[in-house]
Amino acid sequence: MTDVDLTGARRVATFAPDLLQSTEHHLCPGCGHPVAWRLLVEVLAELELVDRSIGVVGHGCYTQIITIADVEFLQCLHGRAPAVATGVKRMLPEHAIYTIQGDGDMVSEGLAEVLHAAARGESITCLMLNNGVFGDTGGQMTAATTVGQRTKTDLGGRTAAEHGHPIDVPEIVASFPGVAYVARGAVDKPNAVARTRRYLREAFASQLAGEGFSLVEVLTMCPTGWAVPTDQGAQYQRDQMNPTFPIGELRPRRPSAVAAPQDA
Amino acid sequence: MTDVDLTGARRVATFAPDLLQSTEHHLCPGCGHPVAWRLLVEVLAELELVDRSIGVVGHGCYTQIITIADVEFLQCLHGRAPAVATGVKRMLPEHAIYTIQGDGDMVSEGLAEVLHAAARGESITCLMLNNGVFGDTGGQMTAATTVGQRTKTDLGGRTAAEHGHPIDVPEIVASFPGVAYVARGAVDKPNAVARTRRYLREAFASQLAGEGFSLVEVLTMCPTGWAVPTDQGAQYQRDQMNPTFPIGELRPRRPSAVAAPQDA
Amino acid sequence: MTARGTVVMALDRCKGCGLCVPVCRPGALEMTDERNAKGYVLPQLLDGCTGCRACAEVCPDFVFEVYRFDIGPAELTGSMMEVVE
Amino acid sequence: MTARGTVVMALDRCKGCGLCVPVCRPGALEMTDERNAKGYVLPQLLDGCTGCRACAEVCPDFVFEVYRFDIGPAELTGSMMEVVE
Amino acid sequence: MTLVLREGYDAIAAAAVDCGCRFFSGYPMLPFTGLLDSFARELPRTGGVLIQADTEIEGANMALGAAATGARAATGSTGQGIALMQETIAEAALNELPLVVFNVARGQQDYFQATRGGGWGDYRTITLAPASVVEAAELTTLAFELADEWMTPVILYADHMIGFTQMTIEQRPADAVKPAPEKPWKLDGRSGGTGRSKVIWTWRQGKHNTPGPGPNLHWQNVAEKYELAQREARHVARDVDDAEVVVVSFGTTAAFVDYVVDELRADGHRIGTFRPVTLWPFPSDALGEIVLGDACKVVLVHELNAGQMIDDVRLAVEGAKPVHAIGGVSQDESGMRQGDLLQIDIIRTRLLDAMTGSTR
Amino acid sequence: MTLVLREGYDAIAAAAVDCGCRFFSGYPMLPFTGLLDSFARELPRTGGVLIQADTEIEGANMALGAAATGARAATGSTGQGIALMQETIAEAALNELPLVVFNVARGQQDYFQATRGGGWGDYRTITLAPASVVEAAELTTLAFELADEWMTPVILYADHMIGFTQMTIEQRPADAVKPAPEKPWKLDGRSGGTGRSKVIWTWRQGKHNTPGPGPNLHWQNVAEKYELAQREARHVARDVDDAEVVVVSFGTTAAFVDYVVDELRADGHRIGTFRPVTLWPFPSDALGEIVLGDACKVVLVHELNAGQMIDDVRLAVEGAKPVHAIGGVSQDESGMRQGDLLQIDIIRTRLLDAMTGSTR
Amino acid sequence: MTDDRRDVIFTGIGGQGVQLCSKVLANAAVAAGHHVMLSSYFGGEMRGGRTEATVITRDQPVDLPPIVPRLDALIVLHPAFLDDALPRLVAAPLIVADTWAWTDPSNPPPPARVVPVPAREIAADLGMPVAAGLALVGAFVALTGVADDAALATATRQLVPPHRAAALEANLAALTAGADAVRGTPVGIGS
Amino acid sequence: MTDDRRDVIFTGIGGQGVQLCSKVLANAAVAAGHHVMLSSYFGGEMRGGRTEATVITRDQPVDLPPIVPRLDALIVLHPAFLDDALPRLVAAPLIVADTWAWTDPSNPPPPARVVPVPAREIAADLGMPVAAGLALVGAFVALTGVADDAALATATRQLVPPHRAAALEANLAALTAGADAVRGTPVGIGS
Ligand SMILES: Cc1ncc(C[n+]2csc(CCOP(=O)(O)OP(=O)(O)O)c2C)c(N)n1
Ligand SMILES: Cc1ncc(C[n+]2csc(CCOP(=O)(O)OP(=O)(O)O)c2C)c(N)n1
Ligand code: SF4
Ligand code: SF4
Ligand code: SF4
Ligand code: SF4
Ligand code: SF4
Ligand code: SF4
Ligand SMILES: [Mg+2]
Ligand SMILES: [Mg+2]
Repeated sequence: MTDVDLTGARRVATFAPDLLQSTEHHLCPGCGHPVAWRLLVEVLAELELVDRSIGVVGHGCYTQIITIADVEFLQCLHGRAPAVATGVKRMLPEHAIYTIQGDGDMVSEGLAEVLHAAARGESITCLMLNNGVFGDTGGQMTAATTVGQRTKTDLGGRTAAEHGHPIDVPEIVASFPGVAYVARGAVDKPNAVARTRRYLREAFASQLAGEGFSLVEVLTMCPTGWAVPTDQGAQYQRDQMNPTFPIGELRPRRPSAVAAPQDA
Repeated sequence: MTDVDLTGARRVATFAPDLLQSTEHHLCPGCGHPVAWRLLVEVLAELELVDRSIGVVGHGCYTQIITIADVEFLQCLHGRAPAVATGVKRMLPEHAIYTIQGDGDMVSEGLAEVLHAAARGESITCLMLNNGVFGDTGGQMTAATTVGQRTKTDLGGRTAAEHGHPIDVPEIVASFPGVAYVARGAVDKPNAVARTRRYLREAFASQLAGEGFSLVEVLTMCPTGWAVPTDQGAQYQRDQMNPTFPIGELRPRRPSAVAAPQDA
Repeated sequence: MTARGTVVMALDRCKGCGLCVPVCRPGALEMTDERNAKGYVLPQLLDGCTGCRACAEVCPDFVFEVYRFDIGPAELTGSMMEVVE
Repeated sequence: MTARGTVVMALDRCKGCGLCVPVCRPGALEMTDERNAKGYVLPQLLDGCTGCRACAEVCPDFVFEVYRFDIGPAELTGSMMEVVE
Repeated sequence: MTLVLREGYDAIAAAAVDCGCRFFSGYPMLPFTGLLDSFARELPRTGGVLIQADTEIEGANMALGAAATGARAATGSTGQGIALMQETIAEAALNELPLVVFNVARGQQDYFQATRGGGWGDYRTITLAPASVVEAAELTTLAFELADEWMTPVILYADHMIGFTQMTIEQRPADAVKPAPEKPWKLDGRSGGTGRSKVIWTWRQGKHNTPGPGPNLHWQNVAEKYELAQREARHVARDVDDAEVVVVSFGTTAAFVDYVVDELRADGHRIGTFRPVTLWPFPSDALGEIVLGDACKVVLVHELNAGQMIDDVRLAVEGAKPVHAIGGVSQDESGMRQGDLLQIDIIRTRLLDAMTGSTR
Repeated sequence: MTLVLREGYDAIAAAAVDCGCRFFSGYPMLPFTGLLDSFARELPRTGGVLIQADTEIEGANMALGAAATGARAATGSTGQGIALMQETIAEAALNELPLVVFNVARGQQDYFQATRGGGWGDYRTITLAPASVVEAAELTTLAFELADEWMTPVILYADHMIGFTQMTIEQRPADAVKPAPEKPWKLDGRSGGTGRSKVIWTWRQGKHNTPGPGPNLHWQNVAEKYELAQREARHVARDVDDAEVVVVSFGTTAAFVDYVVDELRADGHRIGTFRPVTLWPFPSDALGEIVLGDACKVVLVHELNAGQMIDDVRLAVEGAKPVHAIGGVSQDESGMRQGDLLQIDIIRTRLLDAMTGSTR
Repeated sequence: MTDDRRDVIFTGIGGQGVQLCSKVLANAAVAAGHHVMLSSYFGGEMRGGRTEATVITRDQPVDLPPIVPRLDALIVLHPAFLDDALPRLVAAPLIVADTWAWTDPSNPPPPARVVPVPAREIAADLGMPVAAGLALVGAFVALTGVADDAALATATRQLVPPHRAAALEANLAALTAGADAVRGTPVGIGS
Repeated sequence: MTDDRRDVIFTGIGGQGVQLCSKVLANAAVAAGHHVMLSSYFGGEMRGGRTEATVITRDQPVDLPPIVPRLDALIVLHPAFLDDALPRLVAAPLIVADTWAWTDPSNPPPPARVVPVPAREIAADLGMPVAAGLALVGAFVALTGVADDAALATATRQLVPPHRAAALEANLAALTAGADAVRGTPVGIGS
């Protein structure tokens, strides 16, 4: 611990939220996932959901959150989290039920699950940590890898001719009528982090208000999978991913949403 | 056979295309599928693809085409036709490879398959015969049933509150960069039939020209699943389905498509 | 009235759905109480057929063969021709 | 220069990624050649910290605790506060 | 006691709801679809939830999620759809989640699928195979009870004949609906923030504060649990005490075999039948005991498949007596129903032939 | 003969491409991913196609489609991903499509999955289980040959140890690449319009002009074919002639068992080993013959699972000699690799304990 | 004394209401306190296809396979698929047949007891041709005593939706007329 | 006469190049005409974690399990995980160790033959600390004759990419220096 004089100092940021049982994790240097974890548990605490939330977690590097965050988790099969969360939510309709998935988990293996849940207008929140690679299996291309992005599959960068184009799940679901809220954030710089926190807050709020399905994508750095130095991960993401996946609210909450029934 | 005087008459329409080994089938009275079959084999004949096409066919009432149309078929697992067709196409890149699927097959069970194939820009043509029900299992709601549509699941009509909203696969894939051609036709009246024939022709032409993925949806009547009298099927479709799924080209072929490479 | 067209109907395979009737603009088709061996009620041809092929386009059971009298006797084989929209 | 803020760093868990350095607007952080027990190179705090929390917001390894001198000693507990955009 | 006439589908769904099933999800497939319809009718009376899922995999995972909250939950399909659920069924087993899976099968070819699975890891699924509508209802209740007791997926292996046949069953009393038992391990969110918050996952590595046993130990424990569950083996034996010929068959096929065997017995043949009610655990001890008796000369196996249960019969008999297959692949022309080998004349002929052969 | 050093993954992929494999599709999963990478390197040299699929189900179905055109095609995953392919593998079997499936497994718990499947209908998959890198390459070639000969899916059951180990294998000659054999049933479009156009589907109902046998007959034929395929059983027996103790194990585990048994034999113990190379068809006759010999007193089964292959051993032994399990669930702390029961000291102790027990 | 043959198979074609008839009989037997098993066979989607149903009535729980191999009674609504049904009968069955539908009195041979009922005429008189089957059910019940009139009426009321009151009345009338047509028919073997 | 102990396990920590060293040795043995088996173990993602590799050399095809239970030689790049490696050695192993890394000469006891090589110094002199392991490989090859110098050089060239020519030269030099350091070391039992 660095030694500094704290006389007269007011603490404005703790190391980590109380809801993390440990500050140690095994993710790589420069990985973007842990910041997303922090935001998630901060928002759960802020909205007083700590003892009435269940996270349904897919398979990827982010899965490690289930070993340190002090909330309940159901680790489920790769790609199936939105279906599992549906079953959980229907039995616990007053709870905040959310998924944590990666781009590989949601856009590759689990594409049907998330789209069907969104079309049903299922009252769950899906969180996608998008680094454009299967980090956990070594950094291969996923169905969300942007054209030109370096992956283990193609260190020269994805080419559309050989591998096609990425699928933009948030954009697709934002157009679904049963969907209450969709946003895309990032954790590459402080204001992106702050916006992402707000998006998560909105998403959970919309779920609690019974407005329908919500989804927040968070762009996260994977310097390992991209084969870039850790300190260039943030910039690489901005240059390579943000143009295809711009940050912002793709579907803001409707002001009337709480009042109006969603049926046609 | 009705007895008419054909002296001086010129035949302008045969009973059925030569490519049908039989004009008998077991589909219900008023079913829309057989007309789509006819259009398909007409276009295959017209484009001289009869001996270099393979149809990969899903599970639904339309599957019966494999027993009467005189072209090669691979009947595959429910929902998986776009993946199977991908394997076929990669081994026979000069052939016309297409799928025949229903809305249940493509939008319910096979949603991931068709979207992943479209995103890859796979050079295949997917044909979806959309009647908004699982005809073959008795007329239940699918992921493409329009709100208000009668199905066995809910004879009062689908409600968004209980079942959510239909997924518009053609609209989704029309926005994918690797996609060459997307259109939606119908068979409820002669000019819809004629347009659908043109759409099929365009789709196959785009595949042969190597422009990318193509998809043609055809709205077909299922009076049995909808529990409407057969002679009201066409009108029911126009009133109930067309507003949600309007007929037309969702993604016309790009004039430059043949020349320009699709890579970024 | 001189017939401009006519149809040959393979009514043994008709399933009585009635889809052909409303698409016939001149109203040359109507359903009857007659039934075929399968028990389906059948359409019948009235006067006024123009040989427009609309019935053949929509019939799910391949019941119609369509003829025109207005043009020479050249025979069309294979695929059905396009309806001009 | 009077310090407006400072940070306490749990450098034992730092992984040397360097993400904290460019987000520190006053340039109060820089990487060094020092390594921790795990073998990772470490950042160090220079003068000029404003207590803006940017480093804490982006650090994936929960290394930073941030303090400000400019306001009273009220302690913030629990969740981190929002950075004003 | 009031009798009511019920279709098998309805009888199963009613029994499930009566014993506290609150969630059902499935995807249409014949002949399973009938059960989906019945659950849709039955669940609302206790406020339960029915979801017509968009795929079998989603349906199974929804039910798994519901089960994780402690609710009695079920899914189902026919064998082919259940093939798609193998990963999920294994997940439920290794997560020790009670999940009831209904296979309304197209025949008897799913024996291996049910008893050996195609999932991953060392797991088993208790499998109950009713021979009639009445028994299907009883075993449905048992399925939920065993699932909870052993914290495991349980398969109820029925077929279209059970689904479509109507039989009189006892009208359930007004207070039939029993709440599912309390489950301390269930997720309800409430452990969040306590420092000992729950996590369910197949690797059981626990959390920083509360480390779990890890995969090796956990999976060993699960395997041992299934060893213990062997005691749940159930069977029905008819007329075996003096039987020279013991015929083994399961499910509805056994009802046909019993019919023929009753006739043969009436004709003076010393023949009896053995029907496993649990396909897993297979009632090996019970069968072994019968077969080891002096009376038994030969064991015949009638199953409508290429020879699947016969492995378990042979494993039980251990070479003590000859074991012969008299069944085989038998499907009707639609591919959806059992075929000729259910005809009693054929069964009779095959039994007589095998008996002659064996006593030669 | 030139020797080259090759990692197992590369050796398998090279052997596959050499014998004409032109298509591979798979979805990343450890430790299968290494094989996907190797195929990506090897396939281009013959113009073959590699698709990194977006799901296991898509990967398997792509390979099935490629196989239907007559091309040698393969897919793969680890056991859990292969659970997702069960429906597809059954489809390939019932469609008689040659499809090679590589299971780079996390251990030995996929024996039931490989030999009994979790698909639908009566089908089998020939399953080859190599014990070394060199054998993995040889069996890869055999897998494609058997798939074509028997028109069936064939599983090659390998593991991470085979994948990651490098061994010297013979450099293949320049003309190693063999074209796949001609397949008259393959789809190539050309029968279209002939009035006898081809159609492939599991129900085999044919077309109006060319009716097929229908599901019952077709599935009976398939079942009979698998009966015939029993003759493909292969095994390796070591020092069994005078062995009082015969140890049965498969895959890489067998290499460890052999090592210990060699030591014990050097110490004077009359012990030998039996390794099924084909898990299905299990070499029952060969094992039965050895076990029926006078020398054999006891059969020990070492497998790293809760007891799966032991069923096949018991079915082969038919109670003639006692059969004991000495293996068990054994996983490392990551859950991804085999655990302690590969340690030779443990194997030695278990063997000696079991031998003492059995000769008491 | 009533006829004790009551393991009955209905044979007819699609559209004749075989399913309703078998349900009425089955539910009436239940209302009369019996254990019952009802199995149906629909011959597919085609109008006019083979349709069958079997109703088993017992005083003990039914212990039979779902497709009952041997039956001792037959109700004939239409002769088209008689050849499928006849082989399933025991040697001395009770056969209740619409008079027009029973054209070959030599098949099956005695000791079968064949009771023709002018069901078509009864139904035509009631202005409801589709009720012919119920006239046969009424006759069968009267012959066998498998249920009483009250149970029959209750079952019919349950199965015919209240909004089809007119149909209900005709159905009830058909049952009664069928019963009346056979009252007094001697019990026993032979037609 | 060369030492015939050649079933060797490398032990070291992440970052020392254990994998490269084992590959150089294995490929050199192949180039020298031997049958070889090479297995590696990486201790996870952490820098400084346990890293091991085993190289088996035979004149016949190797018939051993992939994790070779008993080895008769050890190359020590770092002592951190020595306790994992030592139990796998036979009673009389050959041990080639970086001098600094071999601090407890009493373990294992004789008849082990321990050959210390000043590999760290050799590598430092070459300006390439990471080449220390290759000095040990050079020494091991010189002691055992499992490959000749040419084979060693060929293998190294194959494994070090051409665009890293500078590294290549240092690596080759380290191999030679390591060999030189042990030439003349007597063969046999005892350290
Ligand atoms: C059915 C199945 N297939 C494959 C895997 C292997 N697998 C583990 S994590 C993972 C993907 C990780 O990608 P992503 O979700 O993007 O997470 P990241 O590691 O990039 O954070 C895969 C493919 C699996 N666990 N299950
Ligand atoms: C894996 C699987 N699940 C379910 C089924 C049952 N099934 C057969 S056809 C069908 C759907 C038919 O719907 P659609 O594709 O819309 O075709 P339609 O019959 O409406 O023309 C289903 C669910 C199946 N064959 N396979
Ligand atoms: S591989 Fe990528 S996603 Fe996984 S921990 Fe490392 S940086 Fe993070
Ligand atoms: S059920 Fe519907 S889709 Fe199927 S044949 Fe009948 S009308 Fe056509
Ligand atoms: S559309 Fe065809 S099937 Fe329908 S009524 Fe007319 S002729 Fe008959
Ligand atoms: S051809 Fe045209 S005008 Fe003639 S009957 Fe048909 S629809 Fe009518
Ligand atoms: S961001 Fe955190 S982990 Fe990275 S260098 Fe800075 S303090 Fe260390
Ligand atoms: S709090 Fe702000 S100013 Fe202080 S070190 Fe962190 S980023 Fe720099
Ligand atoms: Mg990712
Ligand atoms: Mg449909």
